[in-house]
Amino acid sequence: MSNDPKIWLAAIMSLGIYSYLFKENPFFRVCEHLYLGLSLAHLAVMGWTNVRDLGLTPLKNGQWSALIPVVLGVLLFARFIPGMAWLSRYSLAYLVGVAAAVTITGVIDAGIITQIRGAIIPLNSLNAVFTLIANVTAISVFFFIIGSRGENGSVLGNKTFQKLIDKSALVGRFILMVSFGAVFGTTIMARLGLFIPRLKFLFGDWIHLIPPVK
Amino acid sequence: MKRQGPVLVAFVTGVIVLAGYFFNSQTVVDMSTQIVRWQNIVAAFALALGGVNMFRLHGKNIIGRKKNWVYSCIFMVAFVSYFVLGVAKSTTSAEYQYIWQNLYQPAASTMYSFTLFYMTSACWRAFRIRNWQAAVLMVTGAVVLLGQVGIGAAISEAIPAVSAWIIDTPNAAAIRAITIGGSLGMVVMSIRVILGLERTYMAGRQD
Amino acid sequence: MQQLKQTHIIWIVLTVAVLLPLIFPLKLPLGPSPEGEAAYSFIDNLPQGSISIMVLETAPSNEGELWPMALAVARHHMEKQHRIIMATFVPDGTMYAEKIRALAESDYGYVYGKDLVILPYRAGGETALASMADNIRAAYQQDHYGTPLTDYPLWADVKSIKDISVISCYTAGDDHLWLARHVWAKYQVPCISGNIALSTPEAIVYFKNGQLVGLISGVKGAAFYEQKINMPGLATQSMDAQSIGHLYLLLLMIGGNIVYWKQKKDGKNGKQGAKKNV
Amino acid sequence: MVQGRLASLTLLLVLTGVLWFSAEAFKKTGVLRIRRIPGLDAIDELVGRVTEMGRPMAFVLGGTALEAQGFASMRILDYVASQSAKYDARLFVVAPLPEMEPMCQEIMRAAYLREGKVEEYNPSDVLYMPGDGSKAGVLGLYQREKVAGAMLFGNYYYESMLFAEAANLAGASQIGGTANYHQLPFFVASCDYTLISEEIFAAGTYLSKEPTEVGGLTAGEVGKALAVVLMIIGSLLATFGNDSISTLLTK
Repeated sequence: MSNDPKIWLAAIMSLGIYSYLFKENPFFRVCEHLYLGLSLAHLAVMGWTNVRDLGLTPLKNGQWSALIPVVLGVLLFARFIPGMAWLSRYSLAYLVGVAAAVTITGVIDAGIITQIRGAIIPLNSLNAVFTLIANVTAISVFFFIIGSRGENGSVLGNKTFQKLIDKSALVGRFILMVSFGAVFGTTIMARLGLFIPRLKFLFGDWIHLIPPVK
Repeated sequence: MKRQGPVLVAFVTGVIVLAGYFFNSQTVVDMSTQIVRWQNIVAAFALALGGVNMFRLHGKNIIGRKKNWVYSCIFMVAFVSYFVLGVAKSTTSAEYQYIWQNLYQPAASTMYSFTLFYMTSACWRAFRIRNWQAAVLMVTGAVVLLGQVGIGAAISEAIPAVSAWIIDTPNAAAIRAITIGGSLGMVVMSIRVILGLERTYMAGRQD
Repeated sequence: MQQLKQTHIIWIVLTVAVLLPLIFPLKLPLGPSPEGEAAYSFIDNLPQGSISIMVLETAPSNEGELWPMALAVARHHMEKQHRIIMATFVPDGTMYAEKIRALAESDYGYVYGKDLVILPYRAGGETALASMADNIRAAYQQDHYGTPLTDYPLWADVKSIKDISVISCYTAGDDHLWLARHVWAKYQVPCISGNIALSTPEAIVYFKNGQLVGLISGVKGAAFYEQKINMPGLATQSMDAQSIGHLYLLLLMIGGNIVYWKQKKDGKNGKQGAKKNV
Repeated sequence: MVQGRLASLTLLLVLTGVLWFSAEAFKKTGVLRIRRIPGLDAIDELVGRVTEMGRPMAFVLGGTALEAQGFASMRILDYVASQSAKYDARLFVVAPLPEMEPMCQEIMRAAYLREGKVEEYNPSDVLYMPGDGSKAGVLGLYQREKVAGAMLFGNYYYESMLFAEAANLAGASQIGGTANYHQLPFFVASCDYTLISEEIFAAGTYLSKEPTEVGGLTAGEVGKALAVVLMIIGSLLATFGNDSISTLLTK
């Protein structure tokens, strides 16, 4: 067993949190609130460091343009003041406006154009043909208007075409399910990946049951 | 002022950033990078919002001596003292790092490892083959699951091979479809935000 | 109460099943990983002195998967004497960067400022990464410790993102997409994604499109990388436990379904939940 | 013009144009030609089944921030609330964010008002359960109220598995919907019906009939159709050694 107080501290904290799995209890509550306080404080400190380095320091050095983001940032907190809450909309508008434009610049090429280009392949093997069919049918699952036969009639008005879309969407759903299966299978590794290091800490670093890595 | 102003802000910033992406003009590119950089500062302020929210909530608990106010005290002490430590002595100080390494880090990683436990009991109780879609999912899931780890290869060499093919071919096609559809959705939503047609971010009774 | 007891038994068995192979390793095979191989050989072929950026999006919530791979790639860079810049867009990232710095200084004789620099955390996620890509010198003026970056010889060789030989990320989020969008699409700087296994079904498409030059997937990818650089570590050690854990969950799923179908056949199932759907 | 961004700009302009014109067209005609989302039929079926059994149902919203999925989900809630008011099925709503609670209450009240049963609406049926604490709260709700049907919509993370199991313990049927692809497998495996990614937005648009949303949906549809056409023609041409489509896309 370890005699390092650091390890003991971390071990007690871990056990406190795990105790919840058996029953909600005061030990867990203490650890939980401690954790919550620390994590939010850490976020706030990191935010503060950014504000200081990117906003306040330039201001001190006479770069007045830094006033704009600092004011917008302060306005975010206007939502806590009754009657002034609408001021925070300006900051939100700035955040969402920039985020929207950055999203467009990001995904329009990488998420659409390059994806289409990636799907264009010479059909010189069975696998290539299958890939194209899979690509096309999977997209057709999300044809909501072209595939419509709703109460207001169809857009294209051709029965054969609609049957084709229906069939294609059915195959597409199959492809999607195969993909979700793959996601399912890989998720377990992610979840175990969180638990195993905890076990290694508790049974290795703390009580020395697991041999250390060479 | 209360509604048109913010819409204008979103429109102007959005259009400048877009112009900076598509066109070569140095002035526009400079403005665009400046606007994006400012956004990071505003986002840094936003980090504190969660803290302020919880600070108010627990503060009310303590003042009103509500149920479990003792735990709120623990939150307060942890929050305030760690924040002060971080601001006064910086995050690179030994004290700050000590608390991060030995209290925060173990608590956080333990908390997140709960997901495995939930998943394990859900495997036993909730993941059922109810229809053909679930059947397809679970069969491919089982193959990929085994293909991910050594035990799959130990059972049969074919398992990792099939698993890799599933991830490479049908899965890639499906994800590509979802990516194209999702990206189009994001672009369209962003256009609506920039043009001021989507204003849900202004929701709430603030007028 | 009965149900709760059953749940606890399931969990206790899980813990024991995963713990045993950690104490008594089985040494199961690992299998190939072409995308991990691509990442390895790309880094391996970079000349000495190349500058790389490691984007450490690591946090306690995902370090089990991401930290071993970040460590393995960092070691590889150091073996090849590449210069390393570490950046992060999550608040916890710098803590891991400091661990890498400590290792670099103690085991590889790296000098901070000359061979390695830690950039401060930046809020804003995708937009922060985009501003790094667009103009790295404007986006960062000081390092993580508040020293002006112009004081460091390493920074003199970084005029723009195009001076970087490779950018790798270690992420449980969408950084691999952000790199493809803002670094590869705009500036053609090669990118490698180290991501949690769960993101791989998505990231693999970007690898196949050529938007990423390499991909390290979860603990398995990390273990593969550790073996490539001949330094078995955290990931290699946990692979057997992963194997048993996977098997246990699979058995639970099969068992659960057998019970379900049996109940359905006997008509004991309280609800008619198994109706057919489209 | 920056080299290599012509295709992107063209696409962006086309999408904006389609969005605008189809929104205007919808404002004039009011005719919506859209496939009925099968998930909505499943909702009707679930409401019917719950009514027959005389037990309540729960609508659990997911999310860590108020964003697009949350709004689409609340439009679906609007529909579910109407249906349950119509058939006298008791509906519990779980809101994970403080901003969502008043919104959900308003939606519920309006729905009961539409069905002329406003006096039957009980505001305390909308529960605010934030953060990780909520996970246990939902479990308790299912057990206590003997919930027979559960609907999970929104920006879900790992809690999808926990709720799935809880519903199973309570013997409740479930319908799920999210655009987070990493949670979709768990919804498909544990729910009787799942709305997959874009379907929740389409369902939201179908139910809200807001013109610019209809325009957005149409624009997305045009984009997808274009993608399919380019893929097929491009691949056929590439088979015969002609890569003009790929080249066009790099322009």
